[in-house]
Amino acid sequence: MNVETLFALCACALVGIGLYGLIVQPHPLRKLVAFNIMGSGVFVLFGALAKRGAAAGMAADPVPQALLITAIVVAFAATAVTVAVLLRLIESTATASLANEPPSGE
Amino acid sequence: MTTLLSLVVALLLLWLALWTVVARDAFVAVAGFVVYGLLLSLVWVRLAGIDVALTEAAIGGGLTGALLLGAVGRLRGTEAAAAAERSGAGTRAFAALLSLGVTMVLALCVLALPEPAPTLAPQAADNLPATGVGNPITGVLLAFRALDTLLEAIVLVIALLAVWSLAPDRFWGGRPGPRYAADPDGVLSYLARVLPPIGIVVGLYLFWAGADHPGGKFQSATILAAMWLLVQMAGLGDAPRIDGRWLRTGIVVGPLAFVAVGLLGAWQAGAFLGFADGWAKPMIVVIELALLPTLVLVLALLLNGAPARNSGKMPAGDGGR
Amino acid sequence: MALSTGTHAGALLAAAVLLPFVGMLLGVLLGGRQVQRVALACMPLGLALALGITVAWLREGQTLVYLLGGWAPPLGIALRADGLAVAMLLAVAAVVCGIGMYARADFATPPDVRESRAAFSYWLLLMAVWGALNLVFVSGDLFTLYVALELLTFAGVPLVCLAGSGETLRAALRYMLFALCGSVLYLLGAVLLYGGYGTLDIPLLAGAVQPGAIARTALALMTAGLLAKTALFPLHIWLPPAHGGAPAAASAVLSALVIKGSWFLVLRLWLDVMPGVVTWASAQLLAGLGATAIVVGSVVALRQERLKLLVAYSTVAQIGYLFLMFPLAFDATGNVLVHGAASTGGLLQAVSHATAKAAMFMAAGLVYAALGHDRIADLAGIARALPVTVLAFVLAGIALMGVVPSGAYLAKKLLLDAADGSGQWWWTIVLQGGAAFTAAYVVLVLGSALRRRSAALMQVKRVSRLAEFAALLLAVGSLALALAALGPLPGHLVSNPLAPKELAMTLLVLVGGALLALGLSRAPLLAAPRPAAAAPAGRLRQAALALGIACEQADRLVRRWSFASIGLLTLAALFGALLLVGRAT
Amino acid sequence: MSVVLDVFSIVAIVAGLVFFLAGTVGLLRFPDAYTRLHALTKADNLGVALLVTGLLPQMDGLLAALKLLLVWLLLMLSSAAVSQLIAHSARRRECGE
Repeated sequence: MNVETLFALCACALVGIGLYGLIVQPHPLRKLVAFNIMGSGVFVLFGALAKRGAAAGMAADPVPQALLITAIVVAFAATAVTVAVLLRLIESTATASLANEPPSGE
Repeated sequence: MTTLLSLVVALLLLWLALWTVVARDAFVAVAGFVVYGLLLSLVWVRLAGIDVALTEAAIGGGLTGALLLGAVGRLRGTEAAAAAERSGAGTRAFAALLSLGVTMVLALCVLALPEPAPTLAPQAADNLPATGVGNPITGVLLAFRALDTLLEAIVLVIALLAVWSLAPDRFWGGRPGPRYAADPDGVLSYLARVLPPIGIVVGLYLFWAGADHPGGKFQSATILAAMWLLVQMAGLGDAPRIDGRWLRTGIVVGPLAFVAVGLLGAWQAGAFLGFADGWAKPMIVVIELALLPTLVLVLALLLNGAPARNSGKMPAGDGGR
Repeated sequence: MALSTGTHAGALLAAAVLLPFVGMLLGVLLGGRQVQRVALACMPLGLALALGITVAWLREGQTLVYLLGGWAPPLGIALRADGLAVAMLLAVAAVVCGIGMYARADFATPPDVRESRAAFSYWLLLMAVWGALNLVFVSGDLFTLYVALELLTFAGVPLVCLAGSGETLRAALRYMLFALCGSVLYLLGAVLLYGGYGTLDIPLLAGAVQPGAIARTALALMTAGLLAKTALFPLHIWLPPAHGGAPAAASAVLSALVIKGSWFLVLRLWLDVMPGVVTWASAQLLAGLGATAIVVGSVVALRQERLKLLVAYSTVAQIGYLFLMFPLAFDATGNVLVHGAASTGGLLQAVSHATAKAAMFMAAGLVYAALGHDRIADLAGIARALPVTVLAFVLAGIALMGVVPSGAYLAKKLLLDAADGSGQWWWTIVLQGGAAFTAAYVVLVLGSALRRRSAALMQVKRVSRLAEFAALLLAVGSLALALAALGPLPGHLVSNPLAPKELAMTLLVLVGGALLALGLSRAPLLAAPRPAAAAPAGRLRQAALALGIACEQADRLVRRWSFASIGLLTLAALFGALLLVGRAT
Repeated sequence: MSVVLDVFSIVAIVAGLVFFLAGTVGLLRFPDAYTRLHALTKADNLGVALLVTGLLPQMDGLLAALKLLLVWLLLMLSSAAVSQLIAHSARRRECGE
């Protein structure tokens, strides 16, 4: 098995792991970490595809790699916004619950 | 040998990801994620993506990790309450099954990918000389798909507006985060004096190298932003007021200059974001130069968070700075 | 470089995308009171641009294309505007202008401060939403579309919690996390498509895609992800609290505009990227979710005590309506999804919904501002106090019902014809039933608003005439969409609204709506139920109440995070399975 | 000559790895924050030093070698600063409890 297939398969597993965390971890921050892992899985998959596309004297297809840089920055922006909302929620309600009905005592 | 090494890296990556997702404690999970980000950079090196590796290490691992670590410190016992909402064993099993299913289907798709792989590398190689840059990724980012890069800068500005909009009304126009007290003899302020000159040189080097070698504005901006944050955390400088005129100018100069260069292209070359013959390289340099302050400011301010204090003065009617 | 940059008027597309973003950047730069001025100045300009694009499109009679930087796909990015995009560009520009008029009063910078958080954020985020939507409509590249979707989310989330209360913050956080989940799935699909076909350009992909493992997986993942962002039942986890709790001017943006972005992308994927991969069964599933959304959303809407929540839940129902077009656009003989009467109907439905829903949220916001509350039971006398507002609400309701010649009427007609033509009679029932449900909550609100009040109505605040006028304008605009029949649509669709058959249908829908309102509303609609009709009606009412409670519980269940996220993956799996096996008609 | 240099590199790098291993074992096995830090900083600094020394002969060109030295310096600086900060915060937490 070559490097790109290996990491492509690894990426598929990362997506699955991230998804699992997004579903079962109750705390929003943990969901956010899981989202980042899932996102990185997608990125690695794209990176492996770029490596597969090595041609014309280039070690990898530069288009996906350029898109990846954009995607990593967008994911960072998403994380920043989510953390800001979460911290504000904690500040104003002292909970971080995502439940429909706010926990008692509010 | 190389495949073996890749295999070890892949397994380690999976193990860390799993550990991070199932860890009991949020702090442990975030710490795991930071290590995971570093390991990921190694994966990018193995996948021949030095530029991506640098971006991943700087932004994916570094800044995201710092952001999450900062958040963990401010959870204030919400973790215990969240633990009570933990889903039952049945839900977890079902979730695991579904996630496994997604992985399986994706793996099947990976194995069904066409041979030879479709690629745009030859086209990029053919058109790269027209852009005058040597690094094909810079060529894609600033010529072929310049729109994406413009949008990316706009995404960051919008994310910053989103973060700022979360401030309590009374702190609007104030400064984000706590004011760190300087400890003149502390190791942090020592570091904040020694490191920034080196960091600025390294950052500018990465910026300059980006045209022809791996590197570029993002990696450079991250290092510069980190230096600024270090100075803030050491208490040697304060976070800026968010209504400062220079700050606002710095935030928008990048995308606005980008649009201006694009319009110049529309006039000279007949296409928005196009370059007339011989103008590509200088125009790309102009865009990158203008984007650098925007990226440094926005990345640092996104880490700083929403305004949370007024530094003494009320924002009302005092005309900003 | 001698560059070909596409069709003649293509540059207008780039201008339409850039204008709101440049306005936003200038707003950040100038700050203070200038923010609002810049935003308001952009609105007529943007509307003019949209009109210019429409004219150019009509004149050229073909899709407008613009190659950015002169680089042709697959290496470069092209902006394209077909009929769908042009219609949406125009509708969004009009709605943004209406919302701008409305929000001038609510989001003015107070006189005693240089710059206020709410005003600064609102106007800039509105510009951001607008630019992102324009980008969604004209971008011809799947990755650029991903960035546009994220832009839309980052601008939409803070609008949800602009008021800053704990409940809206929680809603915003749910929205953000769920939307992120959706966009990663979308990106995953796009990545797979690149791996399979080496391009992200929509026409190039459309020419290359074969129904195989990669295309099916990509379509299933992308569809599920986009449905999460659109908040189609059962993935509406974040919508009701978010839209119900945000300030009215923000709710109008969220409900009328933001969700249209991801809906439009589903349309693009199914109609333009992979029409040949789509199967009959998967289209049925999509519309089936829509039908469920109509029933559950409407029933729960009827059980709300607050006007804004009623409108928010009616949005859940209306989103369902937007997905009914997919099986009707399916050409069973060719096994492809085609542009035709059904897709036109769906588009018209979206445009009418955008205008009417914005008007409805505005009217609800005005009622709230005037009374200091929006309890439906205590609306008596409001029709006399705020006649223009109540008129706007009712007209918007009529526009949504699709009874008289309104935009939605034409849309419904097109969809009904398509249902008849393809023999899918069950969608006829859903289409008519949906109209009756819409009638029900208009009747419910009107019934309360028209009641006479014994004491004088206490108004806590005078509402802005301009805002009332804006709401009315959008509602009338939604009705006036019927004029589309005079232009691009075939004229035979407009039958005489006073013809006996049409009149009977209208009446039927209204009576059905009134009965639904009577049966399902939480509090009895009539103050004193007639004792004569008590016995049989009582049992019916019991059954209706049981249905209402069941729907409420179902809604609460599916809006739990674990359920919703599992639902998201299950839907992706279902779509995948139906794309695989559902090739029988 | 090159064989000698290669052998030198291999020996130095392997020795460096041994120190890393020792540091990691210390991190995992030692009882509290201070001893763990002790193990980590001492062993890892030595490990890095050996790695860099081992890699130096393999660099092509003076500039690359200088870059490597810079990396080493920065690593030393940051690890020293960070370990002191960790010790500080551990101490503050102890006093607080």
